[in-house]
Amino acid sequence: MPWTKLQADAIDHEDYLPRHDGDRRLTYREAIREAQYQALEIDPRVFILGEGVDDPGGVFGTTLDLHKKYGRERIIDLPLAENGFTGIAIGAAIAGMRPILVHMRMDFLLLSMDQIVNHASKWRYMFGGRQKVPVTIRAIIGRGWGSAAQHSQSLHGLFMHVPGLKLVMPSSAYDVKGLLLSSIADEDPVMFVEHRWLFDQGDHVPEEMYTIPMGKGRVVRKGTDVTVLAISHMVPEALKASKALEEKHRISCEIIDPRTLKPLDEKIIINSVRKTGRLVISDCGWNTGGVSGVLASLIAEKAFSHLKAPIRRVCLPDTPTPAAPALEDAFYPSARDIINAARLVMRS
Amino acid sequence: MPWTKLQADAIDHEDYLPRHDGDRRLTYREAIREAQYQALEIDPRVFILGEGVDDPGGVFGTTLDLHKKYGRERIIDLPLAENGFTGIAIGAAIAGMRPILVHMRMDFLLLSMDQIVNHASKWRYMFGGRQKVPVTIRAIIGRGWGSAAQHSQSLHGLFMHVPGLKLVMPSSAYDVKGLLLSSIADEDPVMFVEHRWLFDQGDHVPEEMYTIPMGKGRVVRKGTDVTVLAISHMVPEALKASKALEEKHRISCEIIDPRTLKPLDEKIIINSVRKTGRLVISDCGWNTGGVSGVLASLIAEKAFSHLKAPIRRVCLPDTPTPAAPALEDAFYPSARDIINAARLVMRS
Amino acid sequence: MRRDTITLTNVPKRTLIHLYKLMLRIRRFEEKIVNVYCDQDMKTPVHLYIGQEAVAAGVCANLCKEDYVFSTHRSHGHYLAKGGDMKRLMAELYGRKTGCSRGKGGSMHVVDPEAGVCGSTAIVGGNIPLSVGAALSSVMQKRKQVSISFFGDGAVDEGAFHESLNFAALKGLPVVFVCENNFYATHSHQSKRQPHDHIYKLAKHYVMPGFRVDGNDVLRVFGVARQAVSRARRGNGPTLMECRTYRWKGHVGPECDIKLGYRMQEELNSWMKRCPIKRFEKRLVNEGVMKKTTIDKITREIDLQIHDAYLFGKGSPHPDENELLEDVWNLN
Amino acid sequence: MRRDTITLTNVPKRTLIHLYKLMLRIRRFEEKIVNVYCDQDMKTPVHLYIGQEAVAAGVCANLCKEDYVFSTHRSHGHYLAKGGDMKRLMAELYGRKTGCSRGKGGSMHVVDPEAGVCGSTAIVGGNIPLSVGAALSSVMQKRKQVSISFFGDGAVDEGAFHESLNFAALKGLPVVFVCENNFYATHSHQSKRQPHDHIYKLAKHYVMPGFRVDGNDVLRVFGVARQAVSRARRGNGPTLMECRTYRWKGHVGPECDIKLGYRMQEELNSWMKRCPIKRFEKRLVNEGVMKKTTIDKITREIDLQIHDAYLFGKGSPHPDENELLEDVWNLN
Ligand SMILES: Cc1ncc(C[n+]2csc(CCOP(=O)(O)OP(=O)(O)O)c2C)c(N)n1
Ligand SMILES: Cc1ncc(C[n+]2csc(CCOP(=O)(O)OP(=O)(O)O)c2C)c(N)n1
Ligand SMILES: [Mg+2]
Ligand SMILES: [Mg+2]
Repeated sequence: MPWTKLQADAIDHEDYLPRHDGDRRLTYREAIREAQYQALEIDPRVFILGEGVDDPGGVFGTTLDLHKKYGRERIIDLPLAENGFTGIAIGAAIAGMRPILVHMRMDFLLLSMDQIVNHASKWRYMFGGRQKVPVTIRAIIGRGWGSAAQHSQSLHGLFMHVPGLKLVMPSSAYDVKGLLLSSIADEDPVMFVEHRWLFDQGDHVPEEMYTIPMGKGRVVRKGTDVTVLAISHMVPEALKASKALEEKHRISCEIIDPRTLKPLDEKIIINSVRKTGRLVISDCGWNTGGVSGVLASLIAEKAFSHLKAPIRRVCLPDTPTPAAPALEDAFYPSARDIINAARLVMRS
Repeated sequence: MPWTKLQADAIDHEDYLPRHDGDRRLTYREAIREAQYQALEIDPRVFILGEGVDDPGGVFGTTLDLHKKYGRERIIDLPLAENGFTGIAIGAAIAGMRPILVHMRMDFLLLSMDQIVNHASKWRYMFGGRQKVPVTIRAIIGRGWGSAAQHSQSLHGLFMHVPGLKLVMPSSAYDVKGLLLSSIADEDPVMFVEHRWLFDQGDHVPEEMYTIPMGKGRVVRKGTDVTVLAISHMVPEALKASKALEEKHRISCEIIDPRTLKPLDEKIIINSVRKTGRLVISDCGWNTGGVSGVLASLIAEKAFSHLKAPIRRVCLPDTPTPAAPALEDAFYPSARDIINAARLVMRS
Repeated sequence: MRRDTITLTNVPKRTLIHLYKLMLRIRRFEEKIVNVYCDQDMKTPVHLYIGQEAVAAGVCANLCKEDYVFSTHRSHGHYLAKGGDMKRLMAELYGRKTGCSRGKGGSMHVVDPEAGVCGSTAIVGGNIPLSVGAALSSVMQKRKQVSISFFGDGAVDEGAFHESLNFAALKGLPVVFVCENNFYATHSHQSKRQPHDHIYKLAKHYVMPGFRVDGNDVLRVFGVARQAVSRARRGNGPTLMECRTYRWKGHVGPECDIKLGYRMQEELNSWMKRCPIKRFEKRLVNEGVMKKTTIDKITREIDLQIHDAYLFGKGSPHPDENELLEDVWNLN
Repeated sequence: MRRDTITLTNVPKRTLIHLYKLMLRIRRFEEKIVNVYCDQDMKTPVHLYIGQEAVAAGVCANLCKEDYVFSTHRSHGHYLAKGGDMKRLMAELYGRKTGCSRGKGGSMHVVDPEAGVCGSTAIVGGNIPLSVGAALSSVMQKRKQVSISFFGDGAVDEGAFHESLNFAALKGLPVVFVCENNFYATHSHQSKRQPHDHIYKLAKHYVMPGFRVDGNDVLRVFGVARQAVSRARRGNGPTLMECRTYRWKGHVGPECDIKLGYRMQEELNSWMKRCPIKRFEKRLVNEGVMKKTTIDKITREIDLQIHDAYLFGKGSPHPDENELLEDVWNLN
C-alpha cells in the first residue's frame, strides 16, 4: 500500500513547532490541489468526484485541470444528486477505492446526510469492523457577498455529533496539504472542511508528500495569559487579535489550532488552559450546538479547577446568514471580537 | 384563529408545581393522540401526514384510527420519500396549513435534512419575516430489541445547532399533550421528539385543550445537593435515581426537565445550579456534540462561579448503536449511571 | 391535448401586449443590473434570466394573483412575471431595509406574498416539493389556486424532483412543473449529467401529461401553460412542461462567459438569433398587433419604472445592525 | 433481449438443483427463525423473506463470489443466496460475538466480505447508490465484477433510486437493479404510494433495459438475471428488473399478519398457491430432474446445516462489554 510509509512518518508536532520557513511557498488552494495531484499519482484507487470538478474554474482552483492529466474517468463531474452520489462514493470506497468527494458549498451536503451519517459513518461499526469506508469528503465553507442563508453555512458543528466520522479543519497551507493526504490515506470517512477565505493564504509547503497525524493540534503562538482556541479561518483572525492584544493591551495569547476536531487533541488544549487559566474559543460556525460548545464543555469537565474565569466564545450568532452587507458585517466575527473576548476573560 | 386564546392561557409553571392529581389518567401515547384529535377538531388547517399514519398500528397507537374520524384526506399515508414529503409539508405550511409530519423513527429524518435545515428553518428569516412555516415534525426515538445503528438514533442533538427551528422533548403525558398543542399552534417549525419508552407512562391529563409555553422548564423534583438536568426518557430515570440517592446515599437531587430545548429556559437551570452548586446532565443522545454539551457549556459560562464541582454527563457513548443485547446493555445509560454521576459530583 | 390552438390571431391583443411587456420588463430590469453591477454596491450573486424570459412570461400570464409560484436561484424573471413589486426587488438586490426580503435574502431569496411569489430557494430542486405542498394546501382548503415550480434541467437530476412528481400524480394535485431546460447546470451540459434528452417524457411514467415546448416562443409557452393551468384548476392534476431555452449570460454574474470554454460562441449566437423578445416583437409588428412606436413607448415606460426602482433601491437605508437577530422565529 | 430462452430442458441439471437448494435453504432457515423466535433470545427485528426466495436464488445463481451484493432490512435471503456463511448469520441474529457482524449488526445488518455480501442497510433505498458505487469501482479497477442491489417496491418511492438509475445509465455501469415488488411497503400498498404499477418501465426513460418478471418463477428470474448480469459483465451497462412476488409473513416478525386487515387472506392464499419452491419442485419432479427421495435428502441435509448453525449461534458467547467501543474507527 502506497500510504503505509507516509502515515508512519506522519509529522508529529510535539508542542510548539516554529513555522517552516523553507522557500517553497504555496497558497492554501494550491496546496489542496497538490495533495490531490500527488495522491492521484501514487495510488490508482484515488479519484475525485463532485459537481464541476472538471470545470474551467476547477472548484476555486483546487481541482484545476486535474482532468487534463488524469482524465475524466478519474476526475468525475456529477449530476446534481447529492444524496445519490454520496452513496456512490461510499459504495466505491466499500469496494476498495479511495474517493475524494468535493462539495463546492457545504450547504448542499445536507442532502447527503443520510448517506454520510447512516451509511459512511456506521458501515464499519455495524459490520463489526469487517468493512471500511475510506472516503474523503471535501466541504468548502465561506462567507460574504450576500451569499445568504443557503450558500454560506459552516455546518461542521453537526458532524461533531456523528460517531464514526472524522472531522478535519486545517487553517494553513502547510496543514491542508498534510492533512488532506492523511485523510485520503485514512481508512475511515473524513469530513474535510476548507474555508474559502484561507484559499489565498500562503505558507511554506514542501514539495514531497507528507502526512500529519489525526488528533494532533498545533500551538500556533505561545503565550501566557489567555488561551485562544481557534478553528479554521478564525486562526488567522486570532493571530491578528493576538498582535493587537500584545501591543495595545499587554495581554499574551496562546493560540491553539486543534486542526482535527474528531479525533481531538484534548491534551494540547488542557495543557494550555492549565497554564493560562483563561480560555476564548473561536469558531466560524454557529454558537449553539456546535464545535465551540463541545470544546467549552470539555474544558469545563476536564480542566475545571484550572479555569480562573468563565470561558468566552466568539462564534456566529444563532441566526441564518443574512444577505445584506450591513447585516453580514454584524453577523461575522473577526479579530476585533476576539480581542474583546480576551479582554473580558482577563478582567473576570 | 382558534389558537389565540389557548396560547394566551398557556400554563406557566412558575418554579415548582406539584404534579396534577386529577383522576383522569392517560398514557403518553394517548395524550399525543388526544392532542392531535383535538387540534384536527378545532382547526381545519391541521392535518397529519407520515408513513403509515393510517396504518392498523397507528404509529405506536399515536394516530390510531384518526383517519376513520377525519378521513384519509387529512390523515395522509405517504410514499417513502422523506426529503420530498418534508418539502411537501413545508410547502403546505407556507400556503397556510398546519401540518403535523410524523416520523416513526428519527433515523429516517436524515433524508429530510435539506428541507428541514435549508428550508423550514430559514424560510422566515430569509424573507425578512414575511413568510412563516408552522409545521410540527413529530420524531420518535427509542431503544432496544437490537434495533441497531439505523433504527435507534436520538438525533435531537443535531437540531440544537439549527437556528430557526424549535426543539421540544416532553417527558410526561401531561406535558406531551400541552406541548404538542403549543407546537401545532406555533408559527414556526417545531421538531417534536418523543421517546417510545415513555409511551406507556401514565399521568393526569385534563380533557380540555391546554398549551404549555415554549421555553419554560419544569422542576420535576425539589432538592438541595445536586441538580440533575434530564431530557426526555432520562427524566423518569432521574426520578428513580433520586429515590435511591435520597434513601441510600442521603443525597438530595433537584431534577429539572427543560421540556423545550429551543427555546431554552436558562433561568430555571441557572437558578437551580446556583442553589446546589453541582450539576449532572443526562440526555438520551450521544455525548459529544449534542444537547448535553450545549447545556454544560451554558452553565460553565453563565453559572461558573456557582459551580462547586465539574459537571458530569450521563449520555450515550460516542458509538453507533450496537445490535447485540449484551452491547445494548452497556450502551444505554440508566438510573444507575445517574446515581454514580451524582455521587461523583458530590465527592469532588 | 392539442397544443396548436394558440396563434397570434386567437389571443386577445391585450394578452399579446401583456406577454410582450412581461418579457421586456424582465429583460430591461436585468440589463440594468448588468450596468450597475460593476459599482460593487449590489453585493449579491445574480443569476440572470436574460434569454429565458418567454418561459416566465408565458407561464405567469395564465395565473391569478392567488396562484403560487416557487422559484430558484435564478429568481428575477419569475418574481417579476408573477407581479412581484419591482422596487422592492431592486432594493433587495442592494441589500436594503426596504427590500422584498428586508435585505435578508438577496437575489436568490425573493418573495412577494401578496403577489403569490412564495419565495425562491438556492437549493437546486428544493422548491419543487414546496410547490407540491402548496398545491396540496389548495386542495385541502378547497381553493382553486394553482401552484407552479420553475426549475432547471439541473434540478431534474435531483431525487426531490422525482419524489414530487410521484406524489403530485398520486394525489392529482393542481401543480405545474415548469422545467426550463437551458442545457447547462453551471458549466455542465445536460449530456454530462443525464443519459437522455427527453425530460418531458418522464411525465408519462407518472401518468401525467408532459410536453416539450420551444421555450423561446412565448406564445407556445403560453398555450401549453394555459392548458396545464386550466387542467390543474379543474382538478385534473399536474403537468410537466419542458421548455427548451438558453441563458445568455454566465451562470452567475453579469458577464458573458464564453471565454471559459465550456460552451461555444456559435451555440450562444444561434440562440441569441432566436431571442424570445425580438422574435415576438417582429411578429407583433409584422402582423400589425403593435406599431414600432408603441414598442418604443412601452420601452420608455418600463425603463422609467426601472429607473425609479433603481433610485428607490439604491437610495433606501441599509438595515440596522439589530435587525440581524430579528425574524429568526416568533417567541410569542 | 429474448426472455424465454431459459427452460427446464436447456439449463444444466446441476444448476436446476442448485437453484432449488438455494431457495430451500432460505426457506428452511427462516422457518427455523419462526420456530425459535418466541424463545425471546433472538433479540433483533426479523424481516422474513419467506415467499420471495425465487428472486434471491434466481439472481445470485448467476453471480461469482467476487460480485457485489448490497441488501436491505430483508437481508437473509440475499445473504444466503450469495453464499454468506450460515452459521455466522445465525449467530448474528442471536447477537453473538461470532456473528457475521460480530453482534453489532443484527438481522438488518449482515455482511460477508469474502462471499461478496457487502452489507445490508435498514434505510430503504440506501443500498442502491452503494451498489452503483461498487460498480463504478469495478470499472475503475478494470475488474469484471458485477454489482447487485436488491430493494423493494417501497424503495422505488425514494429519490435515491432515481439518482442511482440516472448515474448508472449515464456511465454505463455494471449494475443490476433488482426490485422485489411484493406490493407492500410495511402495510401500505403500492397503489397508495405510486400512481402507476409499471416500475420496470422507468428503465426506458433512463435508456436501459427493463423487465417485469414473475418473481415466483425461479427459472424466469434466473433467465432474465442471466442476461442482465452478462450484459453488465460485458460492459454494456445496467438493467432494471422488477420481480413481482409476495411476502407471506408480516412486515416484521415471525407471524402472519392477516389480522391487521391491510391485506386479504385470499390475496395471501393465491400467492401461497404459487409458492416458488413447491412450484419448482413439482416441475423438477414431473419432468424427471429430481426424484421425491432426492428432495427429502436435500431437505435433511439443509436442516442439519441449519441445526448446526442454530447450535453454533445460540451456543456462542455474547460480546464483551468492552467491544462496545471497538470498530467505531481506526485511530492507527
Ligand atoms: C442542491 C444543490 N446542488 C448544487 C448547487 C450549486 N448550483 C447552483 S445553481 C446550479 C446549477 C443549476 O442548474 P439548473 O437547475 O439547470 O438551473 P440554471 O442555473 O440552469 O437555471 C448549481 C449546480 C445548489 N445550489 N444546490
Ligand atoms: C428511509 C426509510 N424510510 C422508512 C423506513 C421504515 N421502513 C422499513 S421497511 C419499510 C418498507 C419497505 O418496503 P419495501 O421497500 O417494499 O421492502 P419490503 O419490506 O416490502 O421488502 C419501511 C417503510 C426505513 N427503514 N427507511
Ligand atoms: Mg440549466
Ligand atoms: Mg415491498
